[in-house]
Amino acid sequence: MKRLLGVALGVLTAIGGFVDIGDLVTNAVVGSRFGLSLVWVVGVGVLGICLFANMSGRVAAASGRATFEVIRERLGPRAGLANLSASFLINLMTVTAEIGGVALALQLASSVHYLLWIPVAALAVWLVVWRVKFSIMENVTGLLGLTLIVFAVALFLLKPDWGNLAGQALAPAVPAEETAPTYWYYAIALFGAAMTPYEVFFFSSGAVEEGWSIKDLVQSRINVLVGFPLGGLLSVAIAGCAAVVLLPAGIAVTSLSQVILPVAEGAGKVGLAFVLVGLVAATFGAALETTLSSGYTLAQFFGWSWGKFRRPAQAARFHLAMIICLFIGLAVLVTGVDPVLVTEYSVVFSAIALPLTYLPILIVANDPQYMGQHVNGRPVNVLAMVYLVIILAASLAAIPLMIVTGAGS
Amino acid sequence: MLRRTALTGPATHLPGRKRRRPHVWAACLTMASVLAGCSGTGSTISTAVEDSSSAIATARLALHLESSGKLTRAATSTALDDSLKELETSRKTVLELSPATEMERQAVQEALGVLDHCAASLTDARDAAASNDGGPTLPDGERELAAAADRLSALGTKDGGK
Amino acid sequence: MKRGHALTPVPAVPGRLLDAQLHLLDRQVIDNDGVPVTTVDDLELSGPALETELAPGTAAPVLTALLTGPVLGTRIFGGRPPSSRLIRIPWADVSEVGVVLKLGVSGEHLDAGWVERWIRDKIIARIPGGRHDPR
Amino acid sequence: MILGDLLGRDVYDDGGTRLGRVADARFVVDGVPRQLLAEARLLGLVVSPHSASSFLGYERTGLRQPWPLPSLLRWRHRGSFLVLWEDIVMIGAQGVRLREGFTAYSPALD
Repeated sequence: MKRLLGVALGVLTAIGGFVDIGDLVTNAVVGSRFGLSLVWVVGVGVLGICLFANMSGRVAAASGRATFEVIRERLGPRAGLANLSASFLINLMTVTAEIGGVALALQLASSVHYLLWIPVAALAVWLVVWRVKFSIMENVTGLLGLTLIVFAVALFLLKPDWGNLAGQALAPAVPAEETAPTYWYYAIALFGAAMTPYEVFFFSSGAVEEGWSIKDLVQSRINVLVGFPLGGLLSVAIAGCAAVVLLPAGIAVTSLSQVILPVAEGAGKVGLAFVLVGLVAATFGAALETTLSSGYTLAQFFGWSWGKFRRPAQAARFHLAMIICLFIGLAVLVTGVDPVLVTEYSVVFSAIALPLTYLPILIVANDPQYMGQHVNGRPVNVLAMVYLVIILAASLAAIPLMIVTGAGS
Repeated sequence: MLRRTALTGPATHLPGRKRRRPHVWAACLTMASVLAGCSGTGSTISTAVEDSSSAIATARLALHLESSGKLTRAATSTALDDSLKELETSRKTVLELSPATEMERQAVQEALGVLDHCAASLTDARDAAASNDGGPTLPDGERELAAAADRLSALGTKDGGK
Repeated sequence: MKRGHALTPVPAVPGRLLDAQLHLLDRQVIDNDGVPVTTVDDLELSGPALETELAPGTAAPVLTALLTGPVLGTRIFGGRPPSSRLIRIPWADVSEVGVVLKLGVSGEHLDAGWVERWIRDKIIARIPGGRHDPR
Repeated sequence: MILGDLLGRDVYDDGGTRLGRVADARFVVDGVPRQLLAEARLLGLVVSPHSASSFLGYERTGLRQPWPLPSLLRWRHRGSFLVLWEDIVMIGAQGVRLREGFTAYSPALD
């Protein structure tokens, strides 16, 4: 019974933890402009993140090594540093976007301007990172993030023309008002939002934090294989809500306040309350994950002592690095830069950096020196190679598409 | 109310500049529009009109939800603030244009007129949402926004015809 | 020499073989309590003398220390730090070479840990809760 | 000396023909026993004619997965070989010079 509860908790946390500001914004933007014609990308992205998160979890459980240690060791210092710079900067952008997202969500709930909420949000993130136990942090934000299910509920209450929605999803076509490059630019953004590298850094480091062994792999596999696809469905519901309410009204999403309007329309003030709790929890949870990830990547590259399971004094550089990251994010946000804009860029840059993260994991997951008998099976390898090709294509196409489309306008 | 004349100095020429994008892209877009051989005035205006329509539509939806009791005041006022911000951004891109021909000058003037009207309606709508007594009521705000939306769509059609 | 597979295998040697790039460089180093100390940024050898002809039968150089610190920068960007700036962990302190390198000593007194200790004592430990055990 | 100085250096035979670059150094743990591990003695150098980067070590192990990476990387390191310490005459600024009649061994580890 206790075991079952553990499994359920893990799955629920994975669902609630899946959606972050990147998924929220990108899915709403895409839904409001392309309807459900890009839903297939969410599917591709979710399968990919399942594959590689599961692999990195297995590497962490079998060898006790987290992803960035593996990256440094396999790529060597030079390519490793290039990778670190890219991953770290994108991660910093994501930290900034998530903290901005928390503040925007709090503004929606309170009508106090988001710039005033930013220091509060950053301080709260730091306090949790500094003080709260890893598993509590994970479970609380994950469970509260589950309230985002209200997007799915609202979609049902809106009583959309399901046949039309299914048609958009199953026979994707570029809408008349949009161009093909824009369509593909947003396809890459959605892919980047679903497969953000920080999720893998966080997942594998979390496995080390919680001291996973091979025995725990079954649990982790269920979390990933059930939780992430359901989290992906949540993303689709966000896009669906935007497609049903905002697209016909001619509203192209550019701010978080637009994302919640369909929920209010479908589920009223109660729905609104749920969605606001969900927004705060999801962005706050992701702010924690990205802040920790920036500490993880630096510490693992340079071999510092790291982990929330240690006292802060026993992982001094790790904690100092995170404090500095939060300050940088804070400094960027107080300039008044639009957090939604930062988010839109961060997901595309994530897509660009994807190959750097996933290639070393794949290589090490095949190395018996690390994995013993738990090396990848052949089907996993075939699928992973297919994904590497997709990831590489998306990564190479991202910058040209960004220039051609003027970042998706 | 919002009819202040911003930006007195010579405005920067940003042909083809569209929705909410850092200046980095301006250079790329300048090049792209030069390559495409178009002036950019027309496309800037039509983008500004599109973005403003989206902002006005957002405000209408928010007011509608508020008056049917589905949206809290905090959420409504945030949505209206965001819409106003987007509208002002679009208006600024048009203000920053330096039209070369008489026809372009007219187009810019006309667009600015409509956008100013939109900003005024949106400001009224925001006041309506914020005030409890005396001021404009929610239906007033909705009516004004509807009028603004009509003018925008008329401009959009005309603009698209050019 | 032309074809890889035609080469003779190395004559058997009794000890364990370690390839520097493959088994040592860039691996995590942990101390006897399992606390990460650093990564292996480079290795130091006892010889040989440079630019000197080695007479047949010259004893092979041995690994004297794992290196860390500024040597990582020079390994990435080129150049070489002066010998005095190398931070060494003597090979004699290494107890096990696996996916990580384990030391047989505590990291607390190693030169490699001075930055960590400085940041801990001057900054982190002074913030309230810095020594709080999260578990 | 520092190993980083040795890696990537050009390798010549006794006639001055360039054979490649030092891709790795192989040690054997069979020296004087100490408290913890025995001393690690330099057994030889892995020389690669095409690329000095020891990329992921595929050239020296029997690993075949995930296709096609190992094959690609092996191809990049085709022709690499191991020379023993005894066959090295001099290590200098110009590079590593090998003894006349040196033996090129297989770099395979297993």
